[in-house]
Amino acid sequence: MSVITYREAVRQAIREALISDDRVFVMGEDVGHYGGTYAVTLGLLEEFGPERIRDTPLSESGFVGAGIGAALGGMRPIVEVMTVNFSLLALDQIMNNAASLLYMSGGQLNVPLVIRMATGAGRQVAAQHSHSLEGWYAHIPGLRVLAPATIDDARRMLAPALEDPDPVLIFEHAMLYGTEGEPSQDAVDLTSAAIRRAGDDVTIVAYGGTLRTALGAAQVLAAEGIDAQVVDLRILRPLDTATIVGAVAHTHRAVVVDEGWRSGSLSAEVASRITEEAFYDLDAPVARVCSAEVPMPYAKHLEDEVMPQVDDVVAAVRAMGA
Amino acid sequence: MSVITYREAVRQAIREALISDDRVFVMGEDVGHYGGTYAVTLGLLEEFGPERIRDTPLSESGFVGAGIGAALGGMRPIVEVMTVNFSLLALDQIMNNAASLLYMSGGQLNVPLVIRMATGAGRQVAAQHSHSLEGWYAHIPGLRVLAPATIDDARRMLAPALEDPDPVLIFEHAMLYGTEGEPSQDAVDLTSAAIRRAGDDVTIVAYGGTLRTALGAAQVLAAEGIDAQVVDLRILRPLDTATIVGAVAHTHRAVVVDEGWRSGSLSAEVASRITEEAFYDLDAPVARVCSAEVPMPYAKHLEDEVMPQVDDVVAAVRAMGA
Amino acid sequence: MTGPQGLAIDATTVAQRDELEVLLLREMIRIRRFEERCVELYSRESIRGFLHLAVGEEACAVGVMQALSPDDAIVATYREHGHALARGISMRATLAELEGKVEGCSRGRGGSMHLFDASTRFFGGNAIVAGGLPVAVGLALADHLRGRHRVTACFFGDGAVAEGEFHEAMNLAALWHLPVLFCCENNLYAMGTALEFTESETDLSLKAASYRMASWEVDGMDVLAVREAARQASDAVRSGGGPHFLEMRTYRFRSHSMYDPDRYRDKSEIERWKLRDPIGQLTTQLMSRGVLVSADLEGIEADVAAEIQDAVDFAAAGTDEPIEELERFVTSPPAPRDRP
Amino acid sequence: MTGPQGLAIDATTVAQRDELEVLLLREMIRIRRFEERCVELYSRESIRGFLHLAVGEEACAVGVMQALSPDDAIVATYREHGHALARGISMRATLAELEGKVEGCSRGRGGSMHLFDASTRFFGGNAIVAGGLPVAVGLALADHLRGRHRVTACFFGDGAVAEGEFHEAMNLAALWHLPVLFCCENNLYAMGTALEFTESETDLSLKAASYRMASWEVDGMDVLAVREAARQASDAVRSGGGPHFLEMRTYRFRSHSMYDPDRYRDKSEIERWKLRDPIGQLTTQLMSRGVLVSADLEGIEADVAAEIQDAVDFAAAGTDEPIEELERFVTSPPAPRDRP
Ligand SMILES: Cc1ncc(C[n+]2csc(CCOP(=O)(O)OP(=O)(O)O)c2C)c(N)n1
Ligand SMILES: Cc1ncc(C[n+]2csc(CCOP(=O)(O)OP(=O)(O)O)c2C)c(N)n1
Ligand SMILES: [Mg+2]
Ligand SMILES: [Mg+2]
Repeated sequence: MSVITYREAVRQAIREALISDDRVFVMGEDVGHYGGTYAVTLGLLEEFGPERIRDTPLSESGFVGAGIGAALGGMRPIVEVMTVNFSLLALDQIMNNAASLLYMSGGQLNVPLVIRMATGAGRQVAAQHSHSLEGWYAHIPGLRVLAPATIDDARRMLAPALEDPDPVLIFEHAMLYGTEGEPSQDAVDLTSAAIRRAGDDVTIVAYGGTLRTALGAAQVLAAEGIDAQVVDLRILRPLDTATIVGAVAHTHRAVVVDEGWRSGSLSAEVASRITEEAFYDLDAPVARVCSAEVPMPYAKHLEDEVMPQVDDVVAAVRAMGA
Repeated sequence: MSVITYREAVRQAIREALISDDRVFVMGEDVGHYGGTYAVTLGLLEEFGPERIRDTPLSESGFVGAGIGAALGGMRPIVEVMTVNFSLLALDQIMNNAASLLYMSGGQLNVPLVIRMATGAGRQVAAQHSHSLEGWYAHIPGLRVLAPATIDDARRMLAPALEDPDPVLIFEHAMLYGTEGEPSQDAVDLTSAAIRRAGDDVTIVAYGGTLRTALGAAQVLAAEGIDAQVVDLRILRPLDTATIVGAVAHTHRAVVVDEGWRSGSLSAEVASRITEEAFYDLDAPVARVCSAEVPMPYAKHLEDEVMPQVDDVVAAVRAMGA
Repeated sequence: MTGPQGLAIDATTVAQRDELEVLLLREMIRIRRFEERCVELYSRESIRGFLHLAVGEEACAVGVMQALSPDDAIVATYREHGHALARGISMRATLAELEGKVEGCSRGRGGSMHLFDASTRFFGGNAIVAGGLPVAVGLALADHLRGRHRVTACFFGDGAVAEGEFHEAMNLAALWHLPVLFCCENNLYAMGTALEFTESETDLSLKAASYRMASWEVDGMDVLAVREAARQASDAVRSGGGPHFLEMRTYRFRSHSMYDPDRYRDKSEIERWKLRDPIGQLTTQLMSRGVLVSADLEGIEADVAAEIQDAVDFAAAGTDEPIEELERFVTSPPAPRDRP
Repeated sequence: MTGPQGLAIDATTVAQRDELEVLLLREMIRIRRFEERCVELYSRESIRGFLHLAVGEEACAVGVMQALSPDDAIVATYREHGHALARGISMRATLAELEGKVEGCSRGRGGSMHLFDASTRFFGGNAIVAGGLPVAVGLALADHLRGRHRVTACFFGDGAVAEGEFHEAMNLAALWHLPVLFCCENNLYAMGTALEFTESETDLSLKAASYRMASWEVDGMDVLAVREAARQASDAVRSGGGPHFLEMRTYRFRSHSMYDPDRYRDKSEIERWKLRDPIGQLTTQLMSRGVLVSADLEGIEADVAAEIQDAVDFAAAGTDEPIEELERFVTSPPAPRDRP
């Protein structure tokens, strides 16, 4: 298999799903005629037609709710919410219907829905278009929340997500679409965190858009003789606590890197779990490198300052005396 | 001053604001003719008329956004979102406009808006009506988030909230409206956590609806010879880390009680801050007592099981060997 | 012609029509008496949480349900006991649910606002005003995509019309020509807020027009009129006519919920509407036509009372869900590949 | 009669009318040339992020702004350079903002999608489709409550009409009889999705009717028509006539944003609309009437070019906000009582 982009990996996964299961369809703003805001669905309208590649009006609550209903009606919808920023408008549907129907109905009503969204900052699109809210979604019981950070995950997570009888949210970091790699043919699971780099001195926990940052930091640290282990959460809900804690038990130090605003970000949950389960293994408190707590400014130098950078992670590791 | 209910305390505060500042008005579903879902605004329509006690249609996004606009236009709106459950429909307005306008405009546009909402479970109103999402709001830069747990705070927090040039959210736990007490005449600040009970052995951190639980646990523990200190967060954003950490530095042990679903709840942030700043003071990892991670079931025994109870807090304290 | 669960009756002869009318009356009485009993059970604290009664509005639930077929889907509101019973969820399962028992139609997890029943395609019970509308659109979309000729009937109140979701759902259904029957129960109030304080245009069927959706108004206190309108509308929907909007003009005789002191309307207004009680009206009519005599009515009441008592006993004997099952159904059991 | 910042011109004599038309033309040219320069600056990476141009739609911004008075408020979208310039935000402050400089109208924090200016009551610049509409309702509510006779003009696109927030805002404004002028820039596309794929009823002014709101359609390529419609509508709004809805039928000649490959429409469609270029049309008219000669036009172009060059130089010389100020204005400085 040859090198493809993350964007192409997602597209291949969608295409494969459309071919192999006629209950699958794609619905969202500009997925059809426009070809997808991030060009993920480019060409699919021509191949599968407007019933299966369904352009929607600007009605986030409406079409996400319609995805829920279609799932109840036996379909396997892939709903694209253009970006996580707009998903706020559909949050009621996601929390109060998608995530709750199975439980509220006493096990009668499954909602086999997949919702994909782009997330994250880095393109100077300012305060209303730069949110990283996947941590919020990871708070909601009833959802499975995925954050593919690699070409492999981008290519392979969709199939099991569609097999899941319950709602699955997939967050694709907007900065990753252009990244390239060679996908393997292996199926992936939707349960476990992955050790992306082995190391003995410190564990850097990251996911989605921050995995690159973590790996970059590990490289810098290696030059300084610090051997960092990098854990990619992959699944934000349910968290694979065992892998995370196991990793930290090995290195005795941990840094969590999260693009969310620090206070109340997913990093707090990860840090808390590590502390709860590996307190006596820790040589230092778990450190967190997160986004600054400001609405994202437009100016490039400020945006860079807000987001977690390689240097910030390196500094955090150094500060903990690894 | 005589004994009043929490409900009356809020009503007095609103009435006082309406009398003392003609820019203040109240807007929300059923605040007028119905008298308020929780009877908080009962009688105000008769006293102040329909322009200042404004019944709105069921349009959460619309009237919260209108509150933002009215604040920009020089008013001091008190918007009541009937319960936090329905605030999901207005979340985009709260995050992307109310919380962001001052920053995005480079300091030009203040949004002096107060939004009140009832929050919490305990009345068997099931999955869609039992959310505790104030922790989510505490994640948003640009907001001040209050959780009055006492009659005093219910009575006194509104005035400084209305003086704040920025948006303030006030979460009133639905189970508190009927509680009684004698308010003092003292002004309160909107910056500091409060030590509600002194104690040397363990710090129990709580807020809003869980303060009672924490105090109840302290009483049980006292009978066992364990002297618990109880901290009431009062302000969920910005968190008063100094008071919290100071308290824990004194007792060396901490339990955080939070009615939110455990994963990603505010308790994780509080626990992380304690651990980050008082790691070497801690004799045990910070414990968390939160709601079970399920959509709230209707049946009473299950609802009780989901929510943090006195016994759960006591057990958590015992388990940490205080 | 079928019984209470039975649907899609075609009454062509006079006898059939009489039989149908008696059936409709019986169904309305079932709901009315059931809800009256609920009030009692609420004051005895067997039922808790929010309890929204539809006393006075029974013609809407019964009229629409009796126009649908078993294949059709229902999406209802938090004021849905009547919809549930009229659709054929047993009184036992409904009451057990209101009492939080495992034998309830939602295992006791939902309570009054969240009745569900997959077997009758009853998709709730939604406590977020207007929250069910997009879901109904999706159910209809699934039918459309699979080429199934079924109707999704979606209930909501006049208050829901102010929510953005109503607008989004109406537009999607009309734009995609989906088989949804929008059933607006206009009882003139959203909690304590009268329609004139919530809509600049109080003629709700005009809303549908702005989506190019066919719309009908019907006297919601006349069960025959409702059934007939719903039958024609659902036939049109089922045969590919696109979504239809049915505005049923009705009224609730009791307060919004058990918490509501009902301060916002005149008692005289309630009394005026009670003269149009759908049960009273139909009873009078049937008796004056000689279709029904007192003894028949007593028979119906006795049947209903027995059914209710049976349900009350059933619910009382029901079981609490074991606490160990608290986390069951948050998600489905892991698929084989995820099992350890 | 006043200049670019000037507003509320009443052209009663022929000479005044000619002068007005030249002013409108000049304003449109300012916007057009400014945006053309922005494309260049974007490709040189002086401007980044999303950049949405309104080339072809200048008559809407200019026509409406020239009908408003300085007291009125504006709420715009992410495609708002034209609105900002026509409202009187200086080209310097606008361009500096697009280049992320402290001298920008939002200190460089907002960029293209978030232009703000309190002094001209320009309340953004909102990148959430339909997100500005409820805010506009609130601004008008404040005026209503204070007894001020001002208009809040709220711009949005055809795509916004499908959002629930549009519906909620329309209803609130109409229900409460608030002084909002809803300005719909119907350019037939929401990104790549044509209006026929987003609305079951594509005649958008009918939407307003369903709220009992007065509505007007106007040729959005004719700046005089827009200005006249906006003048009448805003006069009506200001004098207590309640909200009005103005649908401006327009077209964007360029792609949705700099990222858009513009695959979803025929080039011939674009060409057809270009024949109705608001600048071209008015120029031809004024020249054929002899109001304008080539030299005048060259004069205007030269003035505009000079203004743009000045703005470019100003922005280039602008400063980056110091990183130490990153957290400034997240909230206001603490009130005295909260200071330590
Ligand atoms: C989104 C939302 N906002 C507010 C509420 C609280 N609430 C419950 S019912 C109701 C009134 C609904 O009125 P209507 O739609 O006319 O239905 P009715 O109760 O009259 O049957 C309100 C405000 C809610 N459940 N959901
Ligand atoms: C709530 C929301 N959903 C989606 C988007 C992405 N988006 C930005 S502009 C746009 C199209 C808007 O079309 P229209 O309202 O017609 O305005 P136009 O761009 O044509 O001026 C979309 C889908 C957004 N910004 N906000
Ligand atoms: Mg109603
Ligand atoms: Mg458009």
